[in-house]
Parts: sequence; structure tokens; C-alpha cells
Amino acid sequence: MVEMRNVNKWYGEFHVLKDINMKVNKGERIVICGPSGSGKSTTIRCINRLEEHQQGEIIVAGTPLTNDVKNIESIRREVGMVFQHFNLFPHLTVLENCCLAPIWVRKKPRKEAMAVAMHYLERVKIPDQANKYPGQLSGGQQQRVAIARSLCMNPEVMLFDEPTSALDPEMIKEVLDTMIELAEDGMTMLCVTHEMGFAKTVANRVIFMDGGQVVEENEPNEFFNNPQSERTQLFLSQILQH
Amino acid sequence: MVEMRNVNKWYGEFHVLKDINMKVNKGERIVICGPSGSGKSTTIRCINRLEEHQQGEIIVAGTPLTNDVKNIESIRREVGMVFQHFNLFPHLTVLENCCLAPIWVRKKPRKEAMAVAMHYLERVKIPDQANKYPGQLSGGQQQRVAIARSLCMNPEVMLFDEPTSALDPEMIKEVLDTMIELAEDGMTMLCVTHEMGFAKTVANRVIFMDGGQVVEENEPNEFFNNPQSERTQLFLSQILQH
Amino acid sequence: SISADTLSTVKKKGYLNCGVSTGLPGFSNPDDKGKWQGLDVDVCRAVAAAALGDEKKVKYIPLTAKERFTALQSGEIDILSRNTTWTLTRDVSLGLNFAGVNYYDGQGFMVSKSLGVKSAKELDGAAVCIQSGTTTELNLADYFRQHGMKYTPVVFDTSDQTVKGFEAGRCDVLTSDQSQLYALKIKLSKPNNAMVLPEIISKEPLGPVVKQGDDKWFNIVKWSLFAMINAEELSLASDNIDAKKKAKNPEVKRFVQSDGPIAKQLGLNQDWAYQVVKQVGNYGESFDRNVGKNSPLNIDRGVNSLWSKGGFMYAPPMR
Amino acid sequence: MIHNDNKLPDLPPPKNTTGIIGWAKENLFSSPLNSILTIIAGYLLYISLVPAIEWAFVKADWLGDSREACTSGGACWVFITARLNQFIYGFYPEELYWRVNIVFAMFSVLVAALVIERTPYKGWIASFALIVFPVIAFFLLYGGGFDLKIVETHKWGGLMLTLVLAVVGIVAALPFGILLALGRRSDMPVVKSFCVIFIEIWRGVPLITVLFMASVMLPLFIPEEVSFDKLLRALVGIVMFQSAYMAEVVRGGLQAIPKGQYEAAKALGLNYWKSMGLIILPQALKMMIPGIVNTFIALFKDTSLVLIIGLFDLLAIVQAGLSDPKWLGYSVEGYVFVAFVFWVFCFGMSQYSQALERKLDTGHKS
Amino acid sequence: MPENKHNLATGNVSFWNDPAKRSLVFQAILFLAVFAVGYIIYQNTQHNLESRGITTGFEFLDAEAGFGIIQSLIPYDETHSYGRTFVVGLLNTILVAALGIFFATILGFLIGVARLSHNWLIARIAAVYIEIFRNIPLLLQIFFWYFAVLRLLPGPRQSLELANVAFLNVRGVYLPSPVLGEGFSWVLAALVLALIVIFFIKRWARRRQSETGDQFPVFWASLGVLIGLPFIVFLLSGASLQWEIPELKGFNFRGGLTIIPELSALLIALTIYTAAFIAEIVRSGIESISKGQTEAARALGVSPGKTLQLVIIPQAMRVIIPPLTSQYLNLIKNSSLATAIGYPDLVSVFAGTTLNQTGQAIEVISMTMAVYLTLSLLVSLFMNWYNKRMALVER
Ligand SMILES: Nc1ncnc2c1ncn2[C@@H]1O[C@H](COP(=O)(O)OP(=O)(O)OP(=O)(O)O)[C@@H](O)[C@H]1O
Ligand SMILES: Nc1ncnc2c1ncn2[C@@H]1O[C@H](COP(=O)(O)OP(=O)(O)OP(=O)(O)O)[C@@H](O)[C@H]1O
Ligand SMILES: [Mg+2]
Ligand SMILES: [Mg+2]
Repeated sequence: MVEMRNVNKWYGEFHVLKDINMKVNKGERIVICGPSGSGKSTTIRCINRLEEHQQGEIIVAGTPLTNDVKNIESIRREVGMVFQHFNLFPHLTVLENCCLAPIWVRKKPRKEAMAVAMHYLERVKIPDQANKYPGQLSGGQQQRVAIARSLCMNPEVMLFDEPTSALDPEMIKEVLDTMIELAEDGMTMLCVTHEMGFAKTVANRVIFMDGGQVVEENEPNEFFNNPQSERTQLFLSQILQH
Repeated sequence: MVEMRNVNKWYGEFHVLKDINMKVNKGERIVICGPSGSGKSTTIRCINRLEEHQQGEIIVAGTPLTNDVKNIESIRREVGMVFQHFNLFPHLTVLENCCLAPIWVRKKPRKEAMAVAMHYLERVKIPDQANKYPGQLSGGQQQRVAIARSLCMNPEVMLFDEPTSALDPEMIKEVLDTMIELAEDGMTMLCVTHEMGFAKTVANRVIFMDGGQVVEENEPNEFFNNPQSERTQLFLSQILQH
Repeated sequence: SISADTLSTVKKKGYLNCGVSTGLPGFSNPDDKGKWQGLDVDVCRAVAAAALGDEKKVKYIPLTAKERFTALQSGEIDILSRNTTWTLTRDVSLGLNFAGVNYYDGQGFMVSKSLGVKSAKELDGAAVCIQSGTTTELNLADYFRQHGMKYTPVVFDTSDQTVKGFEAGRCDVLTSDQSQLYALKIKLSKPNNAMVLPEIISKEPLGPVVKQGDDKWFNIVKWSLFAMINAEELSLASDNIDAKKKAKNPEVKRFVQSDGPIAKQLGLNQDWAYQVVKQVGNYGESFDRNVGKNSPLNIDRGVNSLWSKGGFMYAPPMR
Repeated sequence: MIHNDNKLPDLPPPKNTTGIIGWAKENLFSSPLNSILTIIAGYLLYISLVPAIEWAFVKADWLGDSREACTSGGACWVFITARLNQFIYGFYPEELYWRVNIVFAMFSVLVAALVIERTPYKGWIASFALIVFPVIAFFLLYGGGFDLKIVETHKWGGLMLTLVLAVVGIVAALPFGILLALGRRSDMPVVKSFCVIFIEIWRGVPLITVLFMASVMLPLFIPEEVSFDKLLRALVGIVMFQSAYMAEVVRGGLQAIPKGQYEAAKALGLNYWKSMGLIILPQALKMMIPGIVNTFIALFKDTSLVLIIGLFDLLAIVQAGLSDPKWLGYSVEGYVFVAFVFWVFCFGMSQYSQALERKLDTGHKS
Repeated sequence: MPENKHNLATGNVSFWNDPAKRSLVFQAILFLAVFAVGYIIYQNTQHNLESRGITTGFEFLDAEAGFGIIQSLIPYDETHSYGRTFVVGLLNTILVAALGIFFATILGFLIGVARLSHNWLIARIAAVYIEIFRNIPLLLQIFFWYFAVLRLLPGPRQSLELANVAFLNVRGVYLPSPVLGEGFSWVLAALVLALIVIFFIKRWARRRQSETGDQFPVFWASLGVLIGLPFIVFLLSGASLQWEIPELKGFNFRGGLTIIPELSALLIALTIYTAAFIAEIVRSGIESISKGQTEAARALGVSPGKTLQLVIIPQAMRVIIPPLTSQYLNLIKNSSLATAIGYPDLVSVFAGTTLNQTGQAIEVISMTMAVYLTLSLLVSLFMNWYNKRMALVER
């Protein structure tokens, strides 16, 4: 589904991504972790071209990413993304948030779009909030709306960038539950997160990044119990303390 | 020192304080607790007329509170108040914060005011911060400055409105210690707080409020070990859990 | 209450507030040192010389056409000397008194030579540049209506802007008092491409104005102007008055040293008329210096000659 | 399983993404549409800028004292240089220019001291600038005391008059503005409605009608015996007008002060005026500086309107110069010069206020 | 209980120390002071007017004006009254202000968006535009557009022309004007019909979208109908619409529609000046919307144009409208600078010529000020209403 080959990226003179190689197959669930500033967000944002890479190849759903606008738009249609800060549209109701892209991008009939939206809102367990505005919802609810909004486009792959780190502890669980369900349904997922419990439960592979490179990549069990690299060990010892 | 007789207060149509009766003698230390919105802050703010009550009598240091400006001013001079959010004056140094009222209200010579201020800053253990601005201090230090600022006016009574609830856990202790010392020196104190440890240590009496009424009033030991009212029991069970 | 006596306030202040134009070459215009000069300015100087004995004791207040009457009514200025036409309405309903005429003018037209127009009657359909708030504006409307012609009024705030508009080709014709036309013509970058049409469509007697209700002050202004005109008639000029003072001519004698109670009744010093001529000069001098043959405007004396030379300038005798 | 523990080196970015080429690709030609826009814009700039620069600099004449010096066919800046004194000082007597210069110098030093961040004793300097300096400036400019010859205000003009109008306008409007703002926030209905009406009326009418009223109608309102200077009357109009705008700036500043500050001041026993003067206003004024600078810019530009009532500010005096028969036909140079002077002042001030705004912004977040 | 809850705890307070009473006294004093000042001014004015022999009252409005006005939206000539000059000036003010607001808004939005363009050159040009035009006095800009630019235009005989029906020269822009003949009411009826059709197109397009998902180009279709339908009816009905084509007669063009250069210059200056401020407002409005909003829209595959239209602008409007309102008010007030170049607006005609011919300063100036106050008030009311509506939709 997603393949990165020797991807390099610079911010000005600063080398953020160094020779990233990674391959995600259909139905796989990948968790990316690593210390702050290691390039996790950048990697994931390169996949749907929110950032541009300068060297190497990224192939999403068989299409290589190029500068072609049509290309980028078609890829974005296939890739859903959930952000740390939800980024819901505050001037639209929950339902309108979910229908916007299907109507204007997929050109779906409004009726159909609304039906699909309601379906996914039910799936994330907040159909009753459909006509409220995002400002009236709790953080957890907002993040679930954001997930539903992405799902409405029927993406092949879902990207998550620390979806729970802006949430209060009580709300983290409801969002993680939603994501676990999604994983169980066989969605291809790439998820940046520090929730190691989540990683253990659903991930097929865990990727550890540091200083812009992939340092280690392994099965969750191996990764947590038998980390190979020193940096991984250090990171895990810090993160598992609490 | 402070006496409230059948005090009633409304915000618009909303009855916040219902027939409050309370008597605080010189040297007594009273802790007021209760669930959020129960009228604790309102009660305490009525005492130095930051809020106006509409029925009943409040007598502070022998003077009944009326609309008389002179009267209010003289009472405010006798009553010190410490707020949840410190409310230090950010454009003045710590020392200037402390000297301001003595100079402009008590008309003390600047030198004397400064000497007094230094005395109290020493007492709250931050004489070395005297020439910094509030923005440069930690929350705990700021709250201690706020206490010193009130003390500089030589008040007969000190009111505290949740003085520690905006502080990080490490800093709560340093503020509580300051307050305990103050109590030990015999200051008359009225303190809204959820710090039950503090209440047990220093309070002569604990007053429990709910829904704008005084529900229970008792010695700390009795109050904590043998609460009479159901509401108190419920409240204590919630609050003592953690 | 008695409205304050202008002469005594002026004497108390020690200077005269004189309303002039914001800039009309020949009539009132600051030179590059900021010194005010012009025919209208000379009236102010004459009054100052008569009333205060010093022509320099004048404070010039530049006014736009719009402001001038209100400024006088409100007492901001003591005398308005700003090429103002004497009309019935102004005399009667604005509470003003015209103290005489220092320039007989008439409204005329200036056109570009390339237009090929020889008479104002050919101007049907023309765009006309005018200065706002003047009698010119009314005369123009009357003239075109009377001759069954149409026109487009292009109205500007100051004469400066009017010229600029004319020069930019915004209008075919510039209309104004003839004196001004000459003054404005030299402001054009190519003065020779423009010409003034022969028609004069109105009478425009211009003169200094004072407030109503202060006859004493009215007299002083009036007679200061008359003194200048009479001086020319008597051939008294700033450079010869000291010499002629000693002459025996009784009329001159009366002029330079008005005996008896007259000066006192006027509220002035005995030598007031002498001071006017000595410091400012006679009317002819003033004319030549500012608008006539010694000035860039080079306007012909024409009707502004003395009555004795076929013009309209006629001052009552000073006896 | 992948394990890769050796640290990769930081490489320099590929050539075509850095340097001029990379920059141009990213910023000018990132898409076909962008490329077209770039080319069109570049062409337009080329055809307008080249002749303009040629006119203003390459072919311009700078020095001389009459129009004969202008021979190169470009701009004739001689007109400006020859009359520069008049443009700066108006009709102020030449031998007394030193008085104006002293005021200019003091003013610059004070402004510099207040703008530079690390100046000590800012409060004292500010009070000096607001209270003592105006008195000194008045005596220097107008004269009267200390054996200084009086220079009537009708001789003032040019840049000096522009500055006097703008600075006096803003400084005098400040206290009125504060009072009006306090009044508008008061809970006394009469005071409040009076202030609201006052503010809204002055903000609702154009400045030129205000100036016109001040210049010709004000004398009708006051007793006949009293008369005051035309400049003063223009100033009265400007100050009234400006204080309404200032009041709104002050109100914004007052609203930004948290309620806790009022309460703390009250709880310490400070009365209304003391808590305003010692606690609230010092904090609010600091926050208002950008707003004040912005109103100052607006006022500074608006001073050019006084030409409509016959005062010779910078614009008016240049226009008067343009009608000098000796210098006909140089109006473009004149207007460009005035525009440039105004622009330099306004641009400088607006950059300062924007910098301050940014600083206050981050200051609040941290 | 709540009925007697007011200040029962007041007790006996000496009069001067009771803040409520003190404030009453203070207010009474203020009221009296304001009243007294007003009265003194009134007295002085009365006295001054009398002693200076100035008549007051509004009778002068009925007198014949006797001067011409270059542009009037209603029939006017020299024989009309001064009262009529007031209306003429007022309408001219409203004309230039309304056009100014319209164009300044469009230009301001364009420049504001250009300021944020990814194209460095475009963004720079927009920034330079803003910094130049908002830092130069408007009066100067008006002079520039009028005197400096006017000079460059050809005279009437060398007019630039378009297809021999439209002309541009130093006297203005001359356009053909329609002369409505017989049967033209059909065309007007068609225009009304077009509006109704557009309404239904909108509804139909929405329904079709709901059912099939196809987007219908509503805007272009509406435009087509709005222009096309009356045009077809016009052709079919054979209505006699004649165009009055401006013709060079004597000195000037006659007939047709004339846009005088005073109006153009004032309008251009007002537009360019105000647009610089509006651009800054638009920029900061758009920047106030967090980058996350754009990213979220892009991540959903929404195109940049649609992102701006559907996500950014609707949110930015909330931030933009209040300062935009004050720019509109400024523009209205600034239109009074018309007097500097002789555009016949209210200040120039009524507070200018009329005032000067009649000398009724107090009446004329107060009428003028009242007009501006009313206009400002109306615009604020409208914008507040609009802002409230926007806010309601959001929350
Ligand atoms: N727009 C940008 N311009 C320049 N540098 C950037 C930019 N965005 C990110 N960086 C830098 O790139 C590096 C990688 O950033 P990235 O956001 O990918 O880290 P991360 O692993 O997601 O960290 P975190 O856990 O804090 O989100 C960081 O050092 C960051 O400072
Ligand atoms: N200014 C006000 N206007 C109207 N209602 C108010 C106002 N201030 C407080 N209230 C209401 O009065 C009630 C009592 O408020 P108060 O602040 O005294 O509660 P509290 O016991 O201090 O609660 P907390 O523990 O949250 O501080 C609350 O329901 C509050 O919503
Ligand atoms: Mg990140
Ligand atoms: Mg509370």
C-alpha cells in the first residue's frame, strides 16, 4: 500500500529524514515511535504530501508521488489523516464536517454523503452529536468525529499523528477503543503514538525512529521485550517508567 | 472579629447565600469547604465587600458593613485577602507590590513601608526575590508574595480563597507551611480550601457549605471522623479518596 | 451690549487681523520669504499705518472663499481685503459693510488659443473651470442662461487648483474676474498659449469689507483707502511726500497734517494720512508695484485710472 | 526486523533545492500558474520601475537655486532643495531656526529614549516628555518668556507645523481619551451615556467638517471679547476629534486587564482613583502603545487636511511653492517629495507598532 | 423574598459616604454642567448672531440656488433651490461612498489573498502596495490621481475610443446610455422572471446534487440567465431600445453617460487607499485561522480554491467584519475630501458653495454633520446585524 524508498528530506539546511525505507502492506498496522523531533510527524506527512520530500520515492496505492496536482489529489483521496489537534471545522456541524469532502471531492450526492456520515458517526459512537458544532463537544468526542470524517472518504490507508496526546486521560481510552475497532476491521493504519499499550494490542510492526532515521523495526513483542539498539532501549526505559 | 447574621445574597434571581450565620473570634482559624458552586467564595468575598449582600448583617472588627465608603475602606484595611490566582501587580517588583498599600492607604513613609515589607518577605522566606518582578517567580513564590503583601497592611483577619488550588503539587507545600506558621502566630484566619491535611492541622473549626447554606460546622476531629450530615459524608468520601 | 469697538481692540492688541486670499498673485500672495504682497495686502498695510502708525503691524490670515465671511462675522479678522465683490446681498444680509472699491473688475473668460474661439458667445457646450463660492459662479450661470447656451461647471476650491484644472485640459474655459485671469495666466507653464476673451459679463467692484455696526472702524478703513487715492491725485508718493510736506499747497497741507478735530474724531493721529502714503505709497504706486507695469502681471490701468485720467477711481475730498 | 544502529551523517540538501535556483523554483515557479503570474508581474514591474528610477535618480538634477539648473530631463529636485528650509520651517524667521532645531533635537532624543527598550527610568522620561517638554517646546517655538522674541503662529508652517499639530493632537487627546474611556465603562448611566454620545458623534463626522467648524464657527460660540488663535482653534478641533478615537484605544487597553487586578486593588483598600492610577492604567497604557501609535499615524496623515482651512502644513506649503511663477511645472516633484516625507514617518511608526504588537502577543502567551 | 432584596443591608449611612448617593449627585452635577455649557454656547451664539446681523433659520433652503452642478443624479439646474443642492450633494456622496466600498472590498480581498500567496513575487508586490498606499495621506493621493494622471489623458478631440461608442479623454469617460423605448417593460419583466428562474435553478441544483452528486455551475448559469433571458426577450419583442451614443459636438461630447474625472479620481484614490487597509484586515483574518484547518482540508483532498471558499473565508469573516466596518465608516467620511478636487459631494456643494452663497454656517454645517452621523450609524447597524448573523451560524 505504502512504500518509501531511500526518502530524504531537508528543511532548509537541516536534514530531517535520512534514507527512510519502509513498506506497509494492505491490512498492516504500523506504529511509529521515537523521541520528540525525530521526524515521525514529518515522515507521516510526507505520505500524503503535506510535506514534500526531496530525494527518494514514495509510492502510495501503486501511484508514485510526484508534483502532479491530479496525482496528489487522487492520493489524498485514498489516504485519511487524523491530527493531534483534531482540526475540525468549527463553523460546520459535525455532520457537515463529515459530508464536506465526500460532496465536494468525491462528488457524492448529499443524501448519500449524509447517510455514509451517519454510518461512520454511529461506528465511532456519537450519532447523537451529529447536529452539534465541534465547540460543543469534548476533546475525545472531537477526535472521534475527526476519525469519522476521514473514514467518510473511504480511504485505503489511515494515518494517525499522535491522535491521543492532546486529550485528557479519561478520553484517551474512548479514542483508542475506536482505533482498535478500526484495526480489527482490517484497515491499513500507520500510527505515530506513544501509547505502548495500543502498540502491543494492534500493531503488526513497530518502527522506532531517531535523528531522522529508522533505527529499529520489529514485531511488537520482540520490540518491547528484546530491543536491539541502545537508543531503543533508552527510549523504552524512559517511556515505560510511568 | 467577624460575624455574619442571617446573610442572604442573590445574583439576579439566583439565591447564592441562604441565611448564613457564622462567628469568628479573634485568633480563631476557620476552614470552609464544600462542593464547587456552593457559595464559599461568595461568602468570603462578602466579608470585605468585594460582593454586596442584600439581607442580614455582617460585622467585621466591630463595624457593621454598610454602604458607607469610609466604613468599607476602613474594613478593607483590617481584612487581608489572598486569591486563588495571586493577582500580584505584574508591573511592580515584589517589594513595590508589598509597599504599595501601606504607602498609599496607610500613608506610611516609604522607608518604613519597605522595612515592614522586607520583614514579611523574610517571614515567607523569599527576601532574596524582593527586586524581581512577579512574572519571574514560580507560582508558589508568587502566592507567598501575595500573603506577604496582605500582611504588610497588618490586618486583623486574613481571608484565603483556595490559595493552593492553582499551584503545582510541589509548590502547595511551601504555601501551606507559610500558612501554618501564620496560624501558629495567632492570626485570625478564614480559609476556603480543599486541603484537608491543612484543615486537620490548624483549624479550630471546619464549616461545610452546600447549595448556599452552612450544612455543618464542627471541630476538625469530629468533622472528619464523625460527620453528621449525609451531604458531608458524601463530600468527604469523594475528597478523601485520592 | 455694545459690540466691542474694533479700533480700541486693535490698538490694545497692537496689530491688525487682516483676512487675505490664500494666494492670488498681485492681490495677496506670500513671497518666498513668507512676506505678504499685493494690492489687497496694501489696503491692510494702509489701515495699519493709519490706525497704528506702522504698516508692519498686520497679521495676515489667509482665507478660502468659503471661509471669508464667517471669519469676518465671527470677529476672527478685523478687515477682509480679499478681492471680494460688492453686491447687494452681501451688503444687506451678511451683516457686512463694504468700505470702498480698490479695484474695478469684471468677470471674463480665458481660453486656450488653440481652441480658436474669439468670443464668449461661441462657448456653447464648453466645460468651464470656476472657483467655488464666488459671485463668478452665479454670473456664469446667468450669462449662459441668458444666451441660451449650455455649459459644464467644473468647480474648484482655490484659484490655484482652478488653474491646474484648466492647464490639464479639464475645461475649455477658465472664468474669473479679469484681474485674476491675468494673474492666473502667468501661472500657466505656457502663458502665451492662452488668451483672455474681450467680453466682460459682470460688474465686479472689489473692495475691503468690515463688520456692520462699528461705524468708526468703517470710516477708518474707508478713509485709509481714500487717502491712497487722493494722494495719487495730489501727486503725493512715498518718495516725495517728505519734500512736498513743506510745500505751501493747502490741500497737501491738509493731507499731511490734518488740523483740527477731524483726526481725533476719526480716532487717529494727526499724521495718519502721511503715514499711509509714506509707508505704503499712493494708489498708483501700489497698483503699478503689484499688478501694473512694474509687476509680472502687467495689467493695464484701464478703468482703474483716476477719474481725472478717464477712469473710475474717485475719492471724496479730504476736507 | 530491521536494526540500524549507526548514525547516518547529515548531508547537505540536493543542489536544486537550495541556493537561488532552489529558491526560485520553490517561490516563483512552483506551478504553471505561478510561473505565469511571476512572468506577468515581473514584466509589469520592469516597465514601471525602470523609467521611474531613471526619472527619479539617473536623470535627476539635485543642486542649484533656480529652474535653470534642471537640464537633465529627469526629476528636478532642485525645486525641493532650493526651498527645503521653507518646507521644514514654514515662514519662521530664518535667524530663529535654531529654536525650532532645539525642539526637533529634544523631540528626537526623547522619542529615541522611549522607543529603545533598555532605557532606564522610562517612566520618568515619559512624564518629562508629556509634561515638561511641551512647556519648553512652547516657549522655544512661540517665544514670550526668557527674552525670546515672539513668533506668531501664523508664521509656523511646513513640516514643523505638521509635527506640532500631530504631536499636540495626540498628547492632549490622551488624558481626555482616558477620562472618556473610564466614563464609558462607568456604571453611572448619565456619565456613561454622555461619554458614549460624545465619542460616537466625534467618530461619526469627517475631520474636515470638524476643522471647518473649529476654524469658522467656534468664534460664534464663545463670547465676543474672547478670541483665540487660528492654530489653537484647529488644535481644539483636532484634540476633540482625536480624544474620541483615543478613548476607544484606551477602552481596549482597560478591557485587557484581568478582573483579578481590580479585585486585588480593592481588597488592599485602594479607592477607585488610586487603583486606576497605580494599578490599572500603568498596565493598560503599556498595552495601548501600539494602538496609540496607530492613531498617531492616522492623525499624522490627517494633518494634511488643515490646508483646507488655510494653514500651511507640509503639503500646503509645497503646493504654495508650486504656484510660484518661478517654479511652475514641477508639481510631480513636489508631490513626490511630500509623499516621501509622510511615507518615511508613517512607515517607520507602523513598523514600530507592529514590532510592539508582536512582542506583546508573545509576551502574553509565555 | 426577591422583591425586597434590594439593599436591605444598607443601614444608616451618612449622605456623603454612600456611593449610590454620591454617584447620583455627581451625575446630576455633570448633567447640569453639560446643560450649562450648552446653554452658554447657545446664548453666545444667539448674541453673536444678532450683533453681527446674521439671520438664522432654514428659510434659505427654499431660495433659488442660481449655480450649476456638474453631476447630479436627479434633475437639477440653476433654477432649483438650495434645498435641492443638499439632496444633489447627498446623493453624490452616497454614490461615491457606495462605489468606493464596493471596489475597495473587492480589491482589498484580492490584495489580502495575494499577500499570502506562495508566489514570492506576488506576495512582495502586495506587501509593497500595502505599505506604500496606507502610509501616504489620502489627500495627497487624491491630488495625484486627479492632477498628475489627468494631465496624461488626451483632449476631447484626440479621445481614445472604443468601437466609436465609448470614449475616454481628459473630460471623463463617455459611454452610450440606453434610451428606454416602447415595449421595454417586457424586458424588465424578463429581468424579474430571470431572478425567479435563478431562484429555482439554485433549488434544483441543490436537489440534483442531493440525488446524483453532480455539481452544477450555479453561478455561471445564473449569470447566463440574468443576462440572456432579458436579451432574448428584447430581441423577440422588438422593443425599441436606442442607445444614445456620445458625440463630439463643439467642444465636448454630448449625450450618453458621462463619468466625470473628479468621480473617477476620487473613487480610485478612495479604493486604493482603503483597499490597502482592507487587505491587511483580510490577511490577519485569514492568518488567524490556524494552519491545521488548511492541512485538514488538504488532507481530505479538497482543492486549494475550495479550501479557501468552504473552510477559511467563512471562519475568517468573523474576525474580519468588525475592523472592516470601521474601514467602511472611514471611507464614507473620507469621501468628504471630494471638496479638494471639486467632485460635487455634500461637503463640496452644500457645505461649500451653498454655505458661501447664503452664509448660513450653523445650519449648513449641522445638517452636513447630521448626514454623516446618520450614514455612519446606518452602516454600523447593518454590519452589526450581518456580524450577528454570521456569529449565529457558527455556534
Ligand atoms: N516547517 C519546519 N521547518 C523547519 N524545521 C521543522 C519544520 N517542521 C519540523 N521541523 C523540525 O524537524 C524535526 C522533526 O520534526 P517532527 O515534527 O517530524 O518531529 P516528531 O518526531 O514528530 O516530534 P514530536 O514527537 O515532537 O511531534 C524537528 O527538529 C523539527 O524542529
Ligand atoms: N458574578 C456572578 N454572577 C452570577 N452568578 C455567580 C457570580 N459569581 C458566582 N456565581 C454563582 O454563584 C454560585 C456560587 O459561586 P462561588 O464562586 O461562591 O462558589 P464556590 O463555592 O467558591 O465554588 P468553587 O469551589 O468552584 O470556587 C455558583 O453557582 C456561581 O455560578
Ligand atoms: Mg510530531
Ligand atoms: Mg470559589
